[in-house]
Amino acid sequence: MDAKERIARRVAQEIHPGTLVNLGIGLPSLVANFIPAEAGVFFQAENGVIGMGARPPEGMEDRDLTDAGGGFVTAVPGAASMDSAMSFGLIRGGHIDLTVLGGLQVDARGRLANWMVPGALVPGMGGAMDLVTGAGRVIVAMQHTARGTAKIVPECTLPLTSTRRVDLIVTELAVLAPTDQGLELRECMPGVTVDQVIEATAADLILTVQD
Amino acid sequence: MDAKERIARRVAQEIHPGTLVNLGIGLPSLVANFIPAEAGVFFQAENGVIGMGARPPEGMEDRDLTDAGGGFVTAVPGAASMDSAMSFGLIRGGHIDLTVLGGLQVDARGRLANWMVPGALVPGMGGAMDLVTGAGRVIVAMQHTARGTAKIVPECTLPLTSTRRVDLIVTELAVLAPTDQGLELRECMPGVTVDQVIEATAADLILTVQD
Amino acid sequence: MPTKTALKPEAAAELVTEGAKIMIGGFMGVGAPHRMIDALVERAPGRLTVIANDSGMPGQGIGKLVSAGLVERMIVSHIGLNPETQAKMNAGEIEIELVPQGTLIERIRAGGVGLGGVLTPTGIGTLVAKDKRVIDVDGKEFLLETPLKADVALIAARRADYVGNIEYTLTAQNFNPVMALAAATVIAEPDAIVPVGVIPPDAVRTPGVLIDHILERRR
Amino acid sequence: MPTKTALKPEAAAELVTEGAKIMIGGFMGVGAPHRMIDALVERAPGRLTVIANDSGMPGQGIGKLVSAGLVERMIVSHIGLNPETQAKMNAGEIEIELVPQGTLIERIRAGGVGLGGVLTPTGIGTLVAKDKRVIDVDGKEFLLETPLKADVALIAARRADYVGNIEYTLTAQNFNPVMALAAATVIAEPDAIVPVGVIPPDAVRTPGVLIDHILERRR
Repeated sequence: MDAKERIARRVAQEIHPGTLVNLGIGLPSLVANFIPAEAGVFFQAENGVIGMGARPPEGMEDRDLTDAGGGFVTAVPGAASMDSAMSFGLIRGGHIDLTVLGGLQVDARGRLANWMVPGALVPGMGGAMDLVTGAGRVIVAMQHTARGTAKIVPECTLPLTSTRRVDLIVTELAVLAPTDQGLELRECMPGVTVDQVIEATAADLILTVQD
Repeated sequence: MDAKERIARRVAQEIHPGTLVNLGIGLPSLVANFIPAEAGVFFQAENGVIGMGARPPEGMEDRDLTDAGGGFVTAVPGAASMDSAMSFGLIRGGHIDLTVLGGLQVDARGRLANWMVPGALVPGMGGAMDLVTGAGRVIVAMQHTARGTAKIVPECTLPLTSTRRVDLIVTELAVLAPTDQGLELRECMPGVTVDQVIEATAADLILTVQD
Repeated sequence: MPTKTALKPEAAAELVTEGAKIMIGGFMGVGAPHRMIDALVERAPGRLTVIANDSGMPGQGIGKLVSAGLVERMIVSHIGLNPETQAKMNAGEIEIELVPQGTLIERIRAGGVGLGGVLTPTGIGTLVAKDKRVIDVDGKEFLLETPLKADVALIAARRADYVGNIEYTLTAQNFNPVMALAAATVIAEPDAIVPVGVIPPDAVRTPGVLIDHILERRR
Repeated sequence: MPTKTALKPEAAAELVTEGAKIMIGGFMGVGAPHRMIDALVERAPGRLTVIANDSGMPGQGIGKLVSAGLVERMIVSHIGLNPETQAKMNAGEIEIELVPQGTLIERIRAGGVGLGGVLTPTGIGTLVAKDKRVIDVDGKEFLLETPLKADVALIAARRADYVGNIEYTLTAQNFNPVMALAAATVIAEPDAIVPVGVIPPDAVRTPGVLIDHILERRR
């Protein structure tokens, strides 16, 4: 199992049956693969659909039905389509139970940065700022480090996506939860030691697990 | 022809073919009777329909299709229904060409009061404040006096509906237009003299017509 | 998405407690949840705050709640067709906040879509502006109008499917779709309940996620 | 309501003049007015300000306008899929205003429905808050976001009828219905044009009054 699949599988465990979930593009979108259909989870894509399903059979793609990454999707029974005003109304209004987003950095206060590296890469925030602001629960799904550099830092050096504290951080090494007291190390992934997590993390950790 | 019909007929002349018009309840709603179908005028009712038509045949009324006064109406070919957010979005956003409203008072600056008589009658403003604020053109259709008391006054004593200057006032005696200089008497109705209009009006008039 | 619970009107009425703030869809009774209103009159929770377009007519729609003495406060755009509301207001029995209709629907929408308010030109220079902040944008003045939310919204619809997707019709839409966004608990009263898939995605005006309960079919 | 004029793409492109501010519907090219975009590239009016969700991809959607050097300024939520936009931004050839997607659609809506702005929690405490007014409502801070309007809106749709009533489908709706409210001239590019009455009142998402021209059927 590669790092991304490990992360996606762990995030999937956080998703409760019958909830409405928005998955960011890239790594977070893999999470859908590990949610059983019978869980009755509905996926929202911010480009305007609730009840997004898997990729359609070859030759049956509809150019007017894609996910927020532009990939062809299907609509499950009970799906609803809407314009962007309604879609973001649902997001900002607190009607989405959970969002899973990628991250460039998360800091000790649980603040996410994921839309811009000044001077280098400026993709833009798309819907991420609204999602972090409005979703019931925010999970960051990302690799623990980037080319050896820690992404979990004392204070974000990259521009923030929101000042809201995210609820959980899931990486291939660990599960961490920002709290009032600081960043708690809640779980080490199988085969990972506490020291390995500490080593790969630039922020201080509160240890609630032991090897 | 009674006073109301006279007013409605005169207002109808102000309505251009192919425009979108909102008629207030009561006297203004009579205006529709004098617009030929071939003019291609669409009527909007703020409770959520564009393309409102006449009363349906007896026994064919739909309880889910009424005008803003609660009366049964029909929908003409090309009609569209919408919720109140869209309906008032169209109104406030300047997408309605013309509204015709009743009035309790209009003053020399062309300001309308039509929603409240403190201590006596407080029906509420309903959609009137948005209509006066947002419609392309506002025509007040009302009787010139109420039980002998002038309704066209130097300054409204009743609470204003809006500070916007209305575009035209049509009564059974005259057609008046508020301007930067004051209230212009544009027309006397057939058989009415300038002196009769002056007599029935409490505000000063600028005479642009003569007997 | 889970199938909703179909509630009997009396069970649905239990969800509206004494002193609750409730939104009720409809425009002079058109597109109003009439069975829910009757059940509320029956159950009779008092001191309600009602947010709605209007106060109905005596013996009709929201007017029934007024007549039953259940309403302490109303936020509405119009009470002209219900002399009883006027009388109770004059007697100090009901507090009425009159809001321009376009402002009312935007305030409910703001509450539902997580906005802190909207700036509207409607009401500038009138009694409606009293005690409100006036904000200048590019040299033009606007009133700052704040969000409205409710404990329970009672909405009427043409059809609902089992997961709560809702379809409205003609002028029975009015305040219903927006109110469905703005309350902690939303109860839909559809004319018909249909299987999932009968209402196609493009016809859904209120997605099921917004609906908590559906009133059982009329017996 | 008068029947609209069906315009050839080249005639429609004439309505977009040098330096115009235009809105273009679509989300990464889905639900975008592709024929209009091609006609614009052909006619090549320069110094455009483009308001859209994103800047497309190279050789696709709005990306074609970027490649053709027609765009001076963009107000968008995302440019990540178009490296050419990034390069032109870094070279100072295009000015980019990045707006959170939910804020962008609310700003366009505000422009279209006559609001002076909206208060949103999105962006508080971030770079997005720079130079913006922060307004406190009930102890919570919000950014005051101001309306966007355009000279021309180019919208894509599934079907239009002769009077301009519009129906969209699935995720091809996105920004189109709201942009149809917010421009002086609105040109719709439907997949199909149908007689009046074929789109029933409840299926209309953009009433014809908002549409000025319809692109003629694809030949």
